[in-house]
Amino acid sequence: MSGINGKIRLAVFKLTSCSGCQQQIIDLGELLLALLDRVEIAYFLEASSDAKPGPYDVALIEGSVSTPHEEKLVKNIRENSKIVVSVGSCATYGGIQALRNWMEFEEVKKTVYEKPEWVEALEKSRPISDFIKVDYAISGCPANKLQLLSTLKQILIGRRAYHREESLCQECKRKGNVCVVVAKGEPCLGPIIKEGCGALCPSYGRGCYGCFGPTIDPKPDALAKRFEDLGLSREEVASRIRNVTSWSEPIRRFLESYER
Amino acid sequence: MSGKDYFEIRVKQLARVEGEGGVWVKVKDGKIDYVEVNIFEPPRFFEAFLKGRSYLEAPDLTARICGICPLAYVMASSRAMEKILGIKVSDAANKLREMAFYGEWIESHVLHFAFLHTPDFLGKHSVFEIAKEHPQFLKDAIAARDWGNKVIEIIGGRPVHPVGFRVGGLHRIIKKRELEQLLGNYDEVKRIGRRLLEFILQLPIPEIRYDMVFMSLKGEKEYPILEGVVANNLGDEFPEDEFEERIIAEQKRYSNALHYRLRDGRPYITGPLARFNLNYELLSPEVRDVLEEFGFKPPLRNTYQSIIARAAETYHAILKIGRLIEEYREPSRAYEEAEVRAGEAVAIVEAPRGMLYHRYRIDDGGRILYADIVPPTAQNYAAMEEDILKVGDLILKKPREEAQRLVETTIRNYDPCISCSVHMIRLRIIEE
Amino acid sequence: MQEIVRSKLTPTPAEIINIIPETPDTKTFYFKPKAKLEKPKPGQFTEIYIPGVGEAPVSVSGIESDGVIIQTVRSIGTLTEYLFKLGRGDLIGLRGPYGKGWPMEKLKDKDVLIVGGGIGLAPLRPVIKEVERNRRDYGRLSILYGARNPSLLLYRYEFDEYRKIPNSELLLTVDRADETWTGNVGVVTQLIPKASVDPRNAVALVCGPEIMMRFTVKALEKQGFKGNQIYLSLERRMKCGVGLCGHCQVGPYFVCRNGPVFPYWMIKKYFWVDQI
Amino acid sequence: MFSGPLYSGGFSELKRLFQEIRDRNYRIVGPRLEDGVVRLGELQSFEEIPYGVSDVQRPGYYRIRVDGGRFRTPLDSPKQLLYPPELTIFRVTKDWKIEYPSYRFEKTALFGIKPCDLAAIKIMDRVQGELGDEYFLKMRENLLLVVENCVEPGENCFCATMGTGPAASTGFDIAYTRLDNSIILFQPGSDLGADILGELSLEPATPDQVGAFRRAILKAAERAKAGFRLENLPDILELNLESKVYREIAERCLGCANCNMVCPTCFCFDIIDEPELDGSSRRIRIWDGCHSYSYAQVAGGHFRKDLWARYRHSILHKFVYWLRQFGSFGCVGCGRCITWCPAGIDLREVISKIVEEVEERCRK
Ligand SMILES: Cc1cc2nc3c(=O)[nH]c(=O)nc-3n(C[C@H](O)[C@H](O)[C@H](O)COP(=O)(O)OP(=O)(O)OC[C@H]3O[C@@H](n4cnc5c(N)ncnc54)[C@H](O)[C@@H]3O)c2cc1C
Ligand code: SF4
Ligand code: SF4
Ligand code: SF4
Repeated sequence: MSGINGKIRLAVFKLTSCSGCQQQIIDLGELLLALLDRVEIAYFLEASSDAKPGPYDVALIEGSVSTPHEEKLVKNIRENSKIVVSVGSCATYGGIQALRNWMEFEEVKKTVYEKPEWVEALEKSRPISDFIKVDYAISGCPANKLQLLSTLKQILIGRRAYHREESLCQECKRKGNVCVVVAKGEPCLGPIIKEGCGALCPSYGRGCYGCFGPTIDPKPDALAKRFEDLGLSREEVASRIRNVTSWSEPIRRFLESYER
Repeated sequence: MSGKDYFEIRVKQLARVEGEGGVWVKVKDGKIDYVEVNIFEPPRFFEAFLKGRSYLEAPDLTARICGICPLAYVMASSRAMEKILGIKVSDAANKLREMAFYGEWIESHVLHFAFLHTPDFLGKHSVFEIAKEHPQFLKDAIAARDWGNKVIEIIGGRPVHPVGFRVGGLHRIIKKRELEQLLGNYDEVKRIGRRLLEFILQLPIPEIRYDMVFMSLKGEKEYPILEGVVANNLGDEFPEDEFEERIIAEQKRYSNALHYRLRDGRPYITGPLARFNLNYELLSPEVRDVLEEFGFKPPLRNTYQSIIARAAETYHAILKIGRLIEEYREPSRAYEEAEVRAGEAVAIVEAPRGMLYHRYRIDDGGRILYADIVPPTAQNYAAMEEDILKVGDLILKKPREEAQRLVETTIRNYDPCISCSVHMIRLRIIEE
Repeated sequence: MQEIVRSKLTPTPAEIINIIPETPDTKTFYFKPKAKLEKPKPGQFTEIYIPGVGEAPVSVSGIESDGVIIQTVRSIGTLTEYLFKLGRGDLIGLRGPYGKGWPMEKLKDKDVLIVGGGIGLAPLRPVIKEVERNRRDYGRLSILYGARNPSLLLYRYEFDEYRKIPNSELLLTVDRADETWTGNVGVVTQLIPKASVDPRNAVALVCGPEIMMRFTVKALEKQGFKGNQIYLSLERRMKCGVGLCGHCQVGPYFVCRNGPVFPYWMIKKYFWVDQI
Repeated sequence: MFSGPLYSGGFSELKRLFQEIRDRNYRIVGPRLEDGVVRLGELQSFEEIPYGVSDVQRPGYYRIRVDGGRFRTPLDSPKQLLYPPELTIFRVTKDWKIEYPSYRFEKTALFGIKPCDLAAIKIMDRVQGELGDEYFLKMRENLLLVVENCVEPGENCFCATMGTGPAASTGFDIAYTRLDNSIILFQPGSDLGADILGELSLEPATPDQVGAFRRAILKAAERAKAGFRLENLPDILELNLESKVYREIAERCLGCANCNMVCPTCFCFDIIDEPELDGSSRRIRIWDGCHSYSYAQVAGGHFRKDLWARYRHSILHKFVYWLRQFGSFGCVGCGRCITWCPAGIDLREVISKIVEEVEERCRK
């Protein structure tokens, strides 16, 4: 590829987010150093003030698009990068800040700002794929650092990056967890959420709240019915399902019809 | 730099800080005339969408305000909810919270002082450039962060947005044997903590002296982290519930974050430097020994020295976690519960960057009616601007490029966490 | 007791010794295995493996006496795309050959009707070559081959050779013609009535997209072909190739182990059931 | 069901059996109470086995009670041990050297597993066959099987229908039956089993005890029944491939594949190829299941895009295809897929309904 010594030129960008996904890159620790043998970090503002201009081989984008500025920025990144990867549930689904998408925006602004008119923000927080073509999407709030690394490794050898996107339940069972729905009667989003986090929540005895986003073929209606059987009101069911990845296509569609 | 003309220093986008911000300095007649720390990190409206959610969700949701210090949010929101409901958290759960929180201090502090800040003092762009000259330092930094992260991971599942904590305690009982994994190479970890501190103490840190107001929690017997009274170096001490009465907030047109000051208009500093100066005696003796060996004692008088406070607190955290693990006894219940009732409460914890204030009101169904969050970085903006004015001479003596760098470094002294800071509510408007 | 576990699913390295571009998205690869593999039979397949990339079942489209295995691959996913980036001298891994091939012994003295669609001609090519080699063992050979458009026809450079095989015919068709095309236009099933084989004494070998095979079976039955005169090569998702990973089931059969070639009567019951 | 000699003893003999197996240097894996469920795990002492603890297993429901009762199938099946959820197959270096992993294989006794799980092991033996998974075969070589017959099946058990329980007849080393807390009947099933039992100086069971045993097992068999019968079941299911029951159940099914994962006989796996930074790469095998969306997906197409079709496949595989593939049903009636289905779908009911549909149709 195009960087120094045939290294790939990597850029890391931040949009609306908490920086937790960039943190995953730094958290790679020793593995990050190993990665640096193969990758030139051309742009990574949080880690380096040496910001080199594009074009980049791979752009990792953290965060959702929620301001007019970011809308321009992502388009610019796309033009300057061969491969664009959306990293984390903000970039991939709109993130936790998309919870505001379900509310009246003027109200939202007024709740938080005395001078709402000074605030420049789009009405909705949206995934970057709403604006540009994304080559690979890694979800998670935050993204799993090993999955992120694995994606980079796959890109490095020049293959299509792929990860299983079956239900969290599969990962949960592989790990040998006790199902919280069955053994405790606790609602868990695992059946409609994709694997990748290591089935963390059930490992800690609680239900998944969906931070990795929906599987390819999720069945939120069936899950909602089940939650109702467990004694949740419709309002509670909707609230459970409307969480970190609520603005993903299938969950959004479900909520819109469920609450009608 | 010549005197009379008018010019500007613009840092369009700050690097090596968390989040999106810039600085604008106007110089007129050889003096810094105007400083603006410009926060364009987009607002995320947490206080709005928290409304109507269950009090139980506050820790998981607010954690996502910041990927560097999520646990601080978990702790503050949990403690506020526990105050509302009158829940007394078990000693074991408190110990686990402290361990994990100290883990976060390590992770966050080392990230800042080793990866983001040290390059400034060595004239480099990034830690990657330091790697060649100081391989041991980088190795130690990585190992210390890994260990801090591991502490959080064992107790909470993952370092960023951990899942193991909840209002009332933790989601599951952590076995002592799980924690003991951390002690496998503990002696080496302690040595690493010490080496890192020693390295920082030998950096060429600018010497300037001026008066500042520090504010932090103050511990009674222990260095403050989860709770304490609020104190400052003006001699005030007051409970956390009075915090709001002591400060004012302003919304600026150029910033998506609020600026906080004391009621009398003076800026104040919160964070490691403030904690260090107000609680020095409570730092582990091992830490004080190293500091004093190198001739440092409180008060540290300038914000460039905040890096020392961070390294000292890192070593302290490592020592503290070891002690907590030893003292830890598995509880019989992972968390305490109480009847849900309406109410309102405030909690302040010491995030790595300083005091983090949460206030909630909930209804009798446990739904959040109102949330107000004051992150440490927002409290520091006024001080940052003031700081640049104060070190003005130093800045203006430098060539342009270095001056810009010094401005950046000055901001970096605060380890600003910009994502955290874009929260505002209740304020006084300053039109510019 | 610490023991090494040697998987039977271990590939043998093989060198790419030749590549022939066929269509815009298809190439024929010549692989020379570093250790001798069992000689494949027409209709069998191997698992092509690239370290760190993946593995895919691909039919053998040619067999050479010196152990070289010829396979024709369409670039469509992870492994196949990657394979297309490789060149002569590069190493890949091969496992196999696996599966039951075409029923060559049942073709003796029979008319052979070959019906191929698109990439589906690949596993049928060794049959053509075998009939050509031992011409007298078989009756009339009729090759019906269709593709979506002329540029997608495989082995065009060999068509003259096919035509020259005594007592045989090659009928081509495309769904959509271009300016160079003067032949038939339409689906391959339309060629079936034109094939000059004797349905009472013929065996039909069919490979192509599932939908094409359904129509072909109908058309063949109309010509009087019986369930035991029609053979189909099926496709399913496949991971192991030896009946352990479970993915390739069609009814009670594992496509990898019991197939990929099935007599129609055997799978008839499932063949028409939606999403079985 | 009732063959071979029976010997009588009590709890202390059972404990001595445990000890005897330990003394013969077996690692013992058996039921233990952990995280609020009974699951298989390594046992250091006999006392870890939770006698006097019962489980309530209903569709999508599991709770433990300390009430002096009995527990049924643990969460984990022997599959967990024999066919681990994730396993590295090999590593290939940059220059194409293949390195195989090594694993620890110890003599292991499965102590107190249920007859249905024993039957599942026997099914897996056949599934793995001669091409089988090396790891499985090595684990299997080292296995001592001690089975506890069931006299109190649970609500989700239907081993009697599947012909796998409530008492084991062959394939074990030792079987025992707890008639009550004072009388336990032991039964050797292999030379090794007989040899081990020989150390316990047991008495042959009295005719009364044998009678009580028969009655207990017959009574248990009455309870461990599904609402359908195996007779002609494969044919009936094949007669009703288009049953609307599949579509109905897909409205409730979550497609999560929990049923595949917990099933002691489900064997499907996926393979992951992971490139490493040093130029090597790993092949990893992990559990997969036919409820997975990607299970029947191919490049450019999908053979079972709809969940009802995936659900149907799982039923047909267990109750029709398996028979022709491996000579037995693919279900042993352990009830795990019913208990651990987060949607609480009851496989028995689904099958009964499909059968009813056919009967209905025939009546018309
Ligand atoms: C018996 C048999 C013979 C075949 N012969 C040929 C041939 O001669 N030429 C040719 O180009 N293609 C052939 N195919 C199809 C070929 O296997 C797929 O195109 C290939 O697996 C796609 O792999 P991929 O990694 O590029 O695609 P991806 O979509 O990335 O697939 C990932 C994995 O899914 C599985 N998979 C995906 N698609 C298929 C599929 N269609 N069939 C089986 N498994 C699949 C494989 O395990 C594959 O590695 C054959 C398939 C079978 C079953
Ligand atoms: S705990 Fe959640 S993720 Fe795990 S099996 Fe149950 S429903 Fe699925
Ligand atoms: S279990 Fe669900 S909510 Fe929890 S970490 Fe995993 S994906 Fe996120
Ligand atoms: S299908 Fe269900 S009842 Fe049958 S063996 Fe599998 S898990 Fe047990």
